[in-house]
Amino acid sequence: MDPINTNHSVDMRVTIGDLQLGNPVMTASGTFGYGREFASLVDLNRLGAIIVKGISQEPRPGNPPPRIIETACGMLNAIGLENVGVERFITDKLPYLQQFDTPVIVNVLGESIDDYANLAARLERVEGIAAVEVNISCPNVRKGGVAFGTDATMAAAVTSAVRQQTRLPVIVKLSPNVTDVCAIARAVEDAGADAVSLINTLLGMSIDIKTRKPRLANVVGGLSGPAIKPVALRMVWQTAKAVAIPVIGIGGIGTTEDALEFLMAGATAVQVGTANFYHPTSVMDIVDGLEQYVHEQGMASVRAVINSLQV
Amino acid sequence: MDPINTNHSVDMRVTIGDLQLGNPVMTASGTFGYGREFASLVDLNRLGAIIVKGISQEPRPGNPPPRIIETACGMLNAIGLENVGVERFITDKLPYLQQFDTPVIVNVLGESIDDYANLAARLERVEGIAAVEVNISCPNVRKGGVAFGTDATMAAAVTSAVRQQTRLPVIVKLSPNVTDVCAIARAVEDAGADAVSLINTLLGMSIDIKTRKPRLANVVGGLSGPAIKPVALRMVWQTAKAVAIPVIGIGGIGTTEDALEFLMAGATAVQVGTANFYHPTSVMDIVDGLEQYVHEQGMASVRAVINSLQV
Amino acid sequence: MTEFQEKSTITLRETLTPEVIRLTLKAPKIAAAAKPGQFVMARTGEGLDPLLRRPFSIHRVHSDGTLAILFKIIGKGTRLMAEMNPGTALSLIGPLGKGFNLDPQGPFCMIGGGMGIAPLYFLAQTFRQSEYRENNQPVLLGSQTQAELLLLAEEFSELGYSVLTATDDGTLGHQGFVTELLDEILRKIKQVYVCGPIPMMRTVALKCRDAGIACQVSLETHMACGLGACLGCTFPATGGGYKHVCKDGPVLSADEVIWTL
Amino acid sequence: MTEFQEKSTITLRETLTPEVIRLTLKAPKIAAAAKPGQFVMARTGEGLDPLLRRPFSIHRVHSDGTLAILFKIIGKGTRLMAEMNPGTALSLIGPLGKGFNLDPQGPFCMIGGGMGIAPLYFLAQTFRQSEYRENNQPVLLGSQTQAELLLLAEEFSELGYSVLTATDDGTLGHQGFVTELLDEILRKIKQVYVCGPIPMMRTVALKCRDAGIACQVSLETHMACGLGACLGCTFPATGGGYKHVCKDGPVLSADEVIWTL
Ligand SMILES: Cc1cc2nc3c(=O)[nH]c(=O)nc-3n(C[C@H](O)[C@H](O)[C@H](O)COP(=O)(O)OP(=O)(O)OC[C@H]3O[C@@H](n4cnc5c(N)ncnc54)[C@H](O)[C@@H]3O)c2cc1C
Ligand SMILES: Cc1cc2nc3c(=O)[nH]c(=O)nc-3n(C[C@H](O)[C@H](O)[C@H](O)COP(=O)(O)OP(=O)(O)OC[C@H]3O[C@@H](n4cnc5c(N)ncnc54)[C@H](O)[C@@H]3O)c2cc1C
Ligand SMILES: Cc1cc2nc3c(=O)[nH]c(=O)nc-3n(C[C@H](O)[C@H](O)[C@H](O)COP(=O)(O)O)c2cc1C
Ligand SMILES: Cc1cc2nc3c(=O)[nH]c(=O)nc-3n(C[C@H](O)[C@H](O)[C@H](O)COP(=O)(O)O)c2cc1C
Ligand code: FES
Ligand code: FES
Repeated sequence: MDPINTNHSVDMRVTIGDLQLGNPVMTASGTFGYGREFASLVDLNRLGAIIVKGISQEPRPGNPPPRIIETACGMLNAIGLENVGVERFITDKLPYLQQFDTPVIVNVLGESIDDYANLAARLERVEGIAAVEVNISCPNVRKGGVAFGTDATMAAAVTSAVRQQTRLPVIVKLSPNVTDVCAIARAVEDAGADAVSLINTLLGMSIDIKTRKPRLANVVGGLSGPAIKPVALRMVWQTAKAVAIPVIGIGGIGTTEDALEFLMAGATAVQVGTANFYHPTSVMDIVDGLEQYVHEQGMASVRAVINSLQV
Repeated sequence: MDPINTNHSVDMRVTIGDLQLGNPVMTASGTFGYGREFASLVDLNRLGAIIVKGISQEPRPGNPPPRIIETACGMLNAIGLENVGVERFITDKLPYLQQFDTPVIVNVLGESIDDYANLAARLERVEGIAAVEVNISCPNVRKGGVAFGTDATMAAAVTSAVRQQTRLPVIVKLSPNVTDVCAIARAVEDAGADAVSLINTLLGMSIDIKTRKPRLANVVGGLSGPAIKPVALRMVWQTAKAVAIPVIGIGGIGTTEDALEFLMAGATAVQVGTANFYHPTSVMDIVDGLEQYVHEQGMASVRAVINSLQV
Repeated sequence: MTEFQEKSTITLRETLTPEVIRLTLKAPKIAAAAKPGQFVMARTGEGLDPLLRRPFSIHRVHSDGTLAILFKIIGKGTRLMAEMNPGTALSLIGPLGKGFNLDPQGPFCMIGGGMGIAPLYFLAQTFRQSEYRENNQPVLLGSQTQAELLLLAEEFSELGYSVLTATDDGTLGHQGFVTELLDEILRKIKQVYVCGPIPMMRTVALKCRDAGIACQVSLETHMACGLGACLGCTFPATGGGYKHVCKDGPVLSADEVIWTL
Repeated sequence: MTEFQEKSTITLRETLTPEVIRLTLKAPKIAAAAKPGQFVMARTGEGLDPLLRRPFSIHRVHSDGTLAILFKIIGKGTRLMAEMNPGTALSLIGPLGKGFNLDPQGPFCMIGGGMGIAPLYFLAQTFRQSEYRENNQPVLLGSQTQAELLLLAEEFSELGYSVLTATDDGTLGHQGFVTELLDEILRKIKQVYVCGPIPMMRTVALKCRDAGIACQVSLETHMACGLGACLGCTFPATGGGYKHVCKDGPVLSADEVIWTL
């Protein structure tokens, strides 16, 4: 599990707000558990950052099964934001991650502005958290998620509430289920976000024609994986032109080529999601691949790739 | 090319406004040319309806190449609405189609409300047109398309303009690139649409990392094919609950199972798009397959499938 | 617990019926670490469709670093795998999950229905090498028809087990449910190991509960990761909430889950 | 024009180089109707990834209802096809497009670069059976290195053509561009047939224009349908607008298109 090209002395650092990352490859929330689940397959020290499963104030049991369904080059999930809650996260999950050099970013979710503010305040008092990613976009929970992420005013309100409670870098994670993602991105930028990450999942559905029932117990779920990559890349490109803060690209990234597309489109960093499931070592392959690309192109740093698209 | 089950006497008819179709399987605009292109592979008489390539008042040369790119289980297109214009459509393309029993639906597009109104008025005076499908959703042309389809007021304005010029059934084709497709659907229903069809393509993008240029000359294009099916199905299901007029399902349909999912979700009919490219006989396979399904289930008519989802 | 990702190579392909295939795969790290009841996640090809890995019980383990999986063709993933020939590479992750409790505390019985038979063979193999190596322990195997059962029944017999079979069509053994064979055995045993369709496992679980006998079930749910990360593989747990089949299972004590599903 | 959709079967697989494969396919309807310069759209597998069919020139046609395609491994579609063995089914649609003008009006020359050689062999075959069956007509073939050229050059020779070769590395024939071989021939001929990379075809097109010689080019563009329906396969046309390569071509007169691309 050693990097293929340890001899490259390539500058892979990127900066998100006050946070400096060793490289631009992170794990997307909800697809890498609390890190430990991948420890025997992935060298956690080699990641740019680890973003953990979305955390709420109280533990949540999540939705009834079935929760996941495969679709053409993608998958639908309706996990229902199952998580251990912020207190158990701090006591049971975080200590393990603190033994690594890799920054830990906590994805937070709530059903009210207060929820978000309280979570931010609670995490502010904890050592070893590098940033907060605010999930305003999860489509699986009826209250909360959808409304915040699809309305610029609400999105801004959540952002300022979190901003007021923490000095940590605040990344706001945007929903793709909107007419104008740039408007939302600008709103959260104005409200004090240090960065935006996108996209979260596209709202989708699947039906079992044998039973004539939805395949997911929750009826609708979030579409992720290679299928959504073109939509994600378009939104990242549009958003990177619309805001001055860093943009983190997410959606269907599984290879070095995918990651390069997002960086060229203007992303400062990327998150790997569904690919962690079907190819758990892809995060490391992408770190190696980017390093090799930067080296081969004779670039001074990976930062030279960012926004290098010629339109 | 005979149907597999000619002996089934199955009632496959469905009704869209005043228009009765022999079966619920149509070809999606822009994916079946003007019909003739498929004549040696598909028995045009067996289709529920043929929807031709979008027509504008004047001929349009379309976008420069490259115009199409394959993506994971999908494709991006930026054809740029190339078409022969309404007059040459009437003189050169329509007569061929009139020799078949199959209803011909004309997909229209414009850059102003007047364009749409004029096209509707022009087609109203022509024999052999069964309905008009109003494309307010094409993402490829900077003016027109995007704005009409993503704003309820504008969408309604186009719909009433067309409505006032024609007694033909008016189908309004909706864009998926919106926060709330139901709001747009209700607006065009109130403005006099006889039916809505959805979804048009999702706006996407792809980058050639070798050249660092967009793969499509137009930079962004429309994503279609199996990749988008879950999103399309979700929108059709939501829309069918939101409006009283028939909903026509489109998006990634390539098999009988796909078509059944859309009918169960509330679609009165379906359109087959990208599948015409990779499997040109799929429209006929789906007609056969639906017939067989209705027969095997002992249903009185295919209409019993519509909206049969148990949530 | 340590999982490995191995690029395994198919060394043997056996066609038990046109629908049931057994693949033997060279995967030395996984084979060495595997315990009965654990599973692997297999990638069914290079492409992105099918996207997700497929879970398969570890069916046999051999001392030459190979392991076998036994599967039925269900959909597109298993169809692709069924067409693979020796020499083909198959990416595996494993061994995954919590296997069977290997201390039955006395006489035991294994019950397998359909492809649920797969993990039981590895369990049977393992008991042969343990203190529970007495002959003629009962093994109940059920399927629709004899074709997919013949070879497997013989293989359990060869290990020294006393095999009883049941088929839906009566072509082999008892005609009817394999669970019907359990009644006479129940009072002689302390522990049941069962894997098969949910209705079958429920029947066995309830019979064991009534008889006060321990029952271990091996569950199936849709899985995206097999690693405990996606939280997709839930099964309702006794006392509220959910078990995650890939981590808490696939083998669970029957009383840990709710059988009303 | 009538197109057919045929489930063809691979009857022969030849490996010209590790990267260049020739498949012979039983597709009697398409083979019977095919004309030189036409192409087929091939589905590369059963799954949805890759989604679109791939276009390939018809390389040879045989009287037993088979045809051959010759291709290089480029991406995932051709990689899948390269692994297919005799007996495998491959869905083909064809024959598609407008082929070569079969009346060269006098002595002619064929020029093929890389896989552009594929359609020229069918053309060469056809001329053998026409009034243009004189021996020693020039055929210029170019590639990076000798490996992919050796067998093909021999096959053209066997048909009675006078083959000149060029390779980038000089391992066979002239070292350099195949277009450099054209100059001495130009004044002896009335028509050029060319297929290969765009820069090569442009060079040939311009030389022919300057020499006042007719030039037919066989173009490549991305194609979704091959049937004239998607309007994706455009090439800028002289005098404005676009040619649709699948319907107006793939063979066009060099002066019908703009070579500044
Ligand atoms: C722990 C575990 C062990 C298993 N062991 C075996 C075994 O030894 N032999 C065997 O034949 N089968 C076994 N299965 C079931 C096997 O995983 C499915 O038959 C297989 O995934 C079907 O894939 P497909 O592509 O052919 O079907 P598709 O229906 O095309 O698959 C679509 C999706 O549904 C999932 N899926 C479909 N059926 C099942 C199922 N029954 N269980 C879980 N996921 C499913 C697939 O993994 C995939 O994500 C096991 C399942 C689990 C969870
Ligand atoms: C009329 C015509 C005839 C052709 N004849 C031959 C032939 O005889 N031998 C041969 O080796 N190649 C031929 N080609 C090129 C061949 O179609 C491509 O090499 C092939 O499609 C690559 O597919 P892939 O999946 O391996 O590559 P990928 O790059 O993975 O393909 C991705 C997409 O791009 C398209 N694409 C990639 N390269 C090309 C290309 N050069 N031309 C058109 N589309 C491309 C693919 O069709 C697919 O849609 C021909 C192309 C055309 C248009
Ligand atoms: C099973 C699953 C669980 C997820 N859970 C979360 C979550 O808790 N919080 C969040 O912000 N995003 C969550 N996501 C969204 C991903 O982080 C990511 O934005 C999305 O999947 C798109 O990226 P991908 O295509 O690479 O998977 C989840 C996605 C999946 C597939
Ligand atoms: C190449 C191409 C051209 C299209 N042209 C049009 C068009 O002219 N008018 C229109 O309303 N939709 C057009 N569409 C959209 C399709 O009609 C359809 O809504 C979309 O492709 C989704 O369906 P599918 O996934 O089955 O392809 C086009 C789609 C493709 C792929
Ligand atoms: S399969 Fe992902 S958590 Fe169990
Ligand atoms: S490839 Fe579709 S029109 Fe030419």
